[in-house]
Amino acid sequence: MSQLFDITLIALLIACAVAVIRTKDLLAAAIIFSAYSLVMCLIWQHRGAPDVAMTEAAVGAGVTTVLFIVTIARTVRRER
Amino acid sequence: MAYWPHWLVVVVVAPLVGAVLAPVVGRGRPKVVALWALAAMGVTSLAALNLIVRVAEDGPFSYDMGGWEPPVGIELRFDEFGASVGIICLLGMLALLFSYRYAEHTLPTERVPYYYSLMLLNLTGLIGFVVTGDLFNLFVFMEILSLSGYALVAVSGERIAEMAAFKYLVMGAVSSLLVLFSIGVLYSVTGSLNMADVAARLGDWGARSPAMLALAGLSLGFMVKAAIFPVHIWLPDAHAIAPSPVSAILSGLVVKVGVLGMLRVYQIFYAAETLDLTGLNTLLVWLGAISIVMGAFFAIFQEDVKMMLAYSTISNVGYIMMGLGLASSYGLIGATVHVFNHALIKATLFLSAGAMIYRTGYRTLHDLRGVGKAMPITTIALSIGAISIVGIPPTAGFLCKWYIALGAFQADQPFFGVALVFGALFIFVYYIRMVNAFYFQPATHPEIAEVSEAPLSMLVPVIILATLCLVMGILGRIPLSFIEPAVTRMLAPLGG
Amino acid sequence: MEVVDIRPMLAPLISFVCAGLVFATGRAAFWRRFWSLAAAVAKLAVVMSMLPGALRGTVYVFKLVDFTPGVGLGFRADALGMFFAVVSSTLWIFTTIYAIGYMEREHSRMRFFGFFALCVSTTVGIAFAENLLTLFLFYETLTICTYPLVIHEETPEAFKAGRKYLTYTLIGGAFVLIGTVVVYNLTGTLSLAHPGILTSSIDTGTLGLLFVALIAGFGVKAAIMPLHGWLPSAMVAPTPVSALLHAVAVVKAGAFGVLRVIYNVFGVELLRDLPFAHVLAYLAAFTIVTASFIALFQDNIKRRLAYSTISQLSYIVLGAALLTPLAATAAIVHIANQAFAKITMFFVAGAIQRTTGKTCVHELAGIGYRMPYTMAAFTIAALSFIGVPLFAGFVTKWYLSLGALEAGDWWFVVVLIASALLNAAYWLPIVYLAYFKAPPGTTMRVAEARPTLLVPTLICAGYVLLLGTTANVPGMPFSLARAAVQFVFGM
Amino acid sequence: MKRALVAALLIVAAIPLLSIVAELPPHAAPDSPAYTHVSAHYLEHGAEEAGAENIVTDVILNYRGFDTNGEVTVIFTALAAVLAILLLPSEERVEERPAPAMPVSMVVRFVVRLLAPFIALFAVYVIMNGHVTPGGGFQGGTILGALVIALTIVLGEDEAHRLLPRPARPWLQAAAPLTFVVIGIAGIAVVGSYLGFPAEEPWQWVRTAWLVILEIGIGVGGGAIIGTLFWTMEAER
Amino acid sequence: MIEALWNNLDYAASVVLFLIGLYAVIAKNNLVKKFMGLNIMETAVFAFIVALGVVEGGDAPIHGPDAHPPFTNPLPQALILTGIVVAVSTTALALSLIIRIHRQCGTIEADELREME
Repeated sequence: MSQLFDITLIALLIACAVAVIRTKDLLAAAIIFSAYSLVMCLIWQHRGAPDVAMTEAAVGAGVTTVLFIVTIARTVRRER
Repeated sequence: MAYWPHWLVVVVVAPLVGAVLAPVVGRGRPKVVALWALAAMGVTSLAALNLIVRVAEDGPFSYDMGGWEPPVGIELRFDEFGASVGIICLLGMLALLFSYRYAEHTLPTERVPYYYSLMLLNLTGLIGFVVTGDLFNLFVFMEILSLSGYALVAVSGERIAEMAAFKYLVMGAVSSLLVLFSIGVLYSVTGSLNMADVAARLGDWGARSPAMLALAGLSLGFMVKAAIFPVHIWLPDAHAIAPSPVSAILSGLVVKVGVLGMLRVYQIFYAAETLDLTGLNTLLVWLGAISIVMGAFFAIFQEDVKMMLAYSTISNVGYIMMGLGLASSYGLIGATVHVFNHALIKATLFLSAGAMIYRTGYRTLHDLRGVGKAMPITTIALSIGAISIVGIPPTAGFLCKWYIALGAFQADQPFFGVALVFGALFIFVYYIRMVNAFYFQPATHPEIAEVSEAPLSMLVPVIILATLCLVMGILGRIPLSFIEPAVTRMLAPLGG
Repeated sequence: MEVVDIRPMLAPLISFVCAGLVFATGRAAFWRRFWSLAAAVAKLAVVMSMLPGALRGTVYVFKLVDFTPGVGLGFRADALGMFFAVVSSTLWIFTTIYAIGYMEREHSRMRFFGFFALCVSTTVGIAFAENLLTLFLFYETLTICTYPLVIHEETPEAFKAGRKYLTYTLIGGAFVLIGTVVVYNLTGTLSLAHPGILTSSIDTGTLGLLFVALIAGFGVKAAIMPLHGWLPSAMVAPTPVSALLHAVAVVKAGAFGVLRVIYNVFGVELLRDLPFAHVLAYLAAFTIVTASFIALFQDNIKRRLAYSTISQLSYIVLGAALLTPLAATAAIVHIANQAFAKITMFFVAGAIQRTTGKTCVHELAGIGYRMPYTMAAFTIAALSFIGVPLFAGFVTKWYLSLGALEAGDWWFVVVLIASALLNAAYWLPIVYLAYFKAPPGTTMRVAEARPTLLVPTLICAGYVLLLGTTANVPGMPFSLARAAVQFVFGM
Repeated sequence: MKRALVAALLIVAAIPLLSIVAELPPHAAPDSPAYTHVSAHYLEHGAEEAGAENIVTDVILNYRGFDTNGEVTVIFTALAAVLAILLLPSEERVEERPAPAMPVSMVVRFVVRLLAPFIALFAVYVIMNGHVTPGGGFQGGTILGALVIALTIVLGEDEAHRLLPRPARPWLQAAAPLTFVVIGIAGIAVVGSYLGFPAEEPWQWVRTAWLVILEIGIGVGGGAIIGTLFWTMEAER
Repeated sequence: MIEALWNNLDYAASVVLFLIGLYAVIAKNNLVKKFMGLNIMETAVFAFIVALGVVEGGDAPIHGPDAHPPFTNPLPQALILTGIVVAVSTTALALSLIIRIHRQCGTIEADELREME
């Protein structure tokens, strides 16, 4: 059961990573990146690393995404 | 003689405090912040001096952070290679002094404190990198110096500065990740992060391939930092565009992080005796040789003075890598001494070129013709640097060439000795162009004759460095005898 | 007997300090001249003060810091080194006086005199080098210091010549460096204090490559064919520079290096068992004849002098390569003989150019009437080169022939005779033109060169005579050469 | 073309990499070197020796405190870097600001204002309790930073700038490394080594106090830096 | 090997993510995208190192009244906390550079920037 949960999360993680790269809309990519971080955060929580999970949630999903969005707002939204 | 043990902390913490307080001290007072930065480096230099004296008398020593013995806690370790802290402090002081005018005139007042802050952080990172005995701590300091390095490249605000910085950042970040990944691998097979402890436990895990992977990752990561030939592409733009005092630090010191990192990693793997390093050594020697030639080759086609100097850094790191890869005692001695001497020489070159650019506003050889008459002292310093970097005796550069060539013959690889000596000639080709332009060819811009000598805060560092280039050629034995025991210790497991 | 004494270091140091003073104060003509002359005299005095001791067999040694274990910056005035030092510091005085006159209206005189002094400093450093590394150090410095002199004119042609000069000599320097490294790696020492430091225990292939590297390295400056290409091009430099390059400093440094390699690095004993020296002798013989032959067709006086130099330098190399005491004596004394004669010729060429503006052989018709003293000096030098008895060149040829016979290679004597004939063929026409071919319809008035140009010329010519007539008088350079030979051959 | 090549190369590179990671000590095995050497010491003695029940906090602030000292320096470096690159000269700063790119709805504004004190309280809780529960200085600091960001979006920059008074700003930004240096020097004075904590019987409350001070320093510094980073990048037009 | 990989699934996943990120860094043209790739690489390395510290049935390493061993390895977690901060610092710097590049050159596509040089 736990194994299955793990595999599902990892598959989701890789899917998110591929989606981040394939999405042309940078804003969407940034949001997917945020989701990727949250999945990662779930995995870590599940692995018994709550400190890291919490940091990743705050920094990876939060601050990094905000910074990406600010950048995209200041530059261009679509990749060519 | 008893020594106050905490100098080893001071040497890292003093520039750090200087850096974080620079914005507090320097708000709206760019002159004060320069003095503040110099004072911070002064304290650091004092600490470095104490440490060097101590290591010369008693040999290597260490400091347990928080009183935790390694491998539980972090250990700072100061050995003979650590004496590079001395040159870091020296160059740091001189570059800061040189920055005084530069920052005042080129940067907006608001950004000046942050410029100094970044300089000091960079030096903090360098010093920490050199003195730490813990792999992860090494990574942390490497990040401090890398991040500040990327920013310092961009700080000039010139047109392609940001692009150069970004290129530098991406490659640097990837290489840092490789290093971190390899540290993780080493940790997984040894359970420790302390370098000495890792070395002792590396053989315990049955499979060798993880150690090999770690070695490969660390080598590749540090090669990118050292800008060895195929992964050098970030260097020329970054070093040429950066403000001259920054270029001096980047070319003289930051690039050496790759080399010193390599040296430290090698110490681990040599001591562990689990892997045969011959293959990697052969690769290093070849890459070193190719870097020498390619660096020189590209430099020949440059018109921009600082671009030339940047390419010449690639060549010179090639020397060092070759010396490392030869794995003979003379080769290693040559390599380590070249780490010191190249720092001196390249700083001389970049700072004197910077003084010329500051005064004239031109940066190509063609535009700078005839500057030798207008700025005699600066130009002489630049010529001394040029002669030195080619390795003409009796300057600092010669000794390294001599030792590395000797190391090649000692290691029974005469081809590389010959390649090295003739590679140096190749380098001479573009330096002679430079000297010709500055001294012997008629000025392109007549107004260049009106230019006055560089201001004192720029001239003093340049003079000191040029003098050292000469003095270290004659007294080169001093750093050498200093390094020798460390090299012997390092090579001891090889039976050489 | 070895004595620790600062004088071997003092000698190069004087010129070095002089260079510094010239750069510091040399905008004023007076100080420039004053320092140059004072240093020249002081240096000669220092060198000469060691001469009596050197003749008695005392060797003055002075060691500074070590570069690498056992090898450091060290100075050692043995007989061979003293010989070279005496010649170069004597000639420096004359060249300085001459240069002051010659360069009167030139640009960048401070630079000229500064680097001039540096060149002499390094030359004496080469003479007194205690080990191969110190020798290399000064050898390379000499290359760098002559560069600003070669391109002094700052014309495209001069830059081209300078580039060529650097290319040749720096590649030569690289060879020397490699050779030095190998010697150190093989033996752990680089000292030049012994008659040979290599031993036959090293395999022949390595020794052969080493010999090639070292001889090629020094041979570039000694202009052994086919490494001579830089020398004729370097003729674009001002005449005192040519004099310095061809008679005193650069080329002699190369030849001296060859002597050191043969006598102190390999040693006569070792080389006798190996075929390399013989090959070198053939190469030298080839150079002697070929360069003389090329000289025949040169119209520019200085170019003709250049090829003559190439030919004459190979006398030294040949003498060394024959490995017999008599030939060695010839090789060493030829350093002096060639130097004085060749410098005389360059002085003459320069004086003619400065006084009349003529630079080619065919323009010299009747010049003997106009500049009788100058041309007399020229004639003396020419006769010396041909090898007429009573002139310096004869001494060389005599001993060299004896040495060749001693070595059992009689046909080198043939080479020497051929060379003498060729020398006659390219020098005598000039003398003939000068004295017996007055251009029709012009009455020639005597219009000699300036005294600063003329006096050094005459003194040097006088020396040529002196060296030829009194070679065996004790206290002359010849006895020094003999002392050196005795040391080298263990006699 | 280029992309296909890169992808192919990377797939080729994946094979040796995967085969090597397969040879690493088995995942999650309790007898792996990583678990039995240094970490075993931490887990066994951490709580008594280092003073926090959360062993991760022990490692971060005590055993490997110097790493964290470096870490806070890294984020300060990022701040200095961004300011050195983006900080606008004062003469450019006075010009009138355009309206926010996205108008913020009433509801959002109200909710953020309402929640702000609670978020701040939560951040303080995370910071102060880092030594007993998951979380700690940096996590709390990030929450503070996020709060600053949210308030900036809602209130506009000028209002939000008041959160960090200008004269105090450089001090706040430097808070984290400075706290470390101060505690480090206190360690030299009291225990005799940099970042040393007193562990003997009656002084354990000092140790706890120092841990909390460090957490607060990291939290305040981290929050200030993240807020400033956002402002600086956002102000660039 | 497949079985070993299956056991070391976390490591394998990290390697795959690392390479996906590397692909973006090398092959993507948009600088922001490049940097997203770099962030993926970073998290991959972090995941790898955290995975090193996992223990069968391990709990969060917090000694409390109701906590009981085995605990997960705290050291890798501590390292990764530092690592995450380093990553966000790098990101902030890189994004500021991208903003500046956009202001100076009007584009953030690598090939267009190369043409401008």
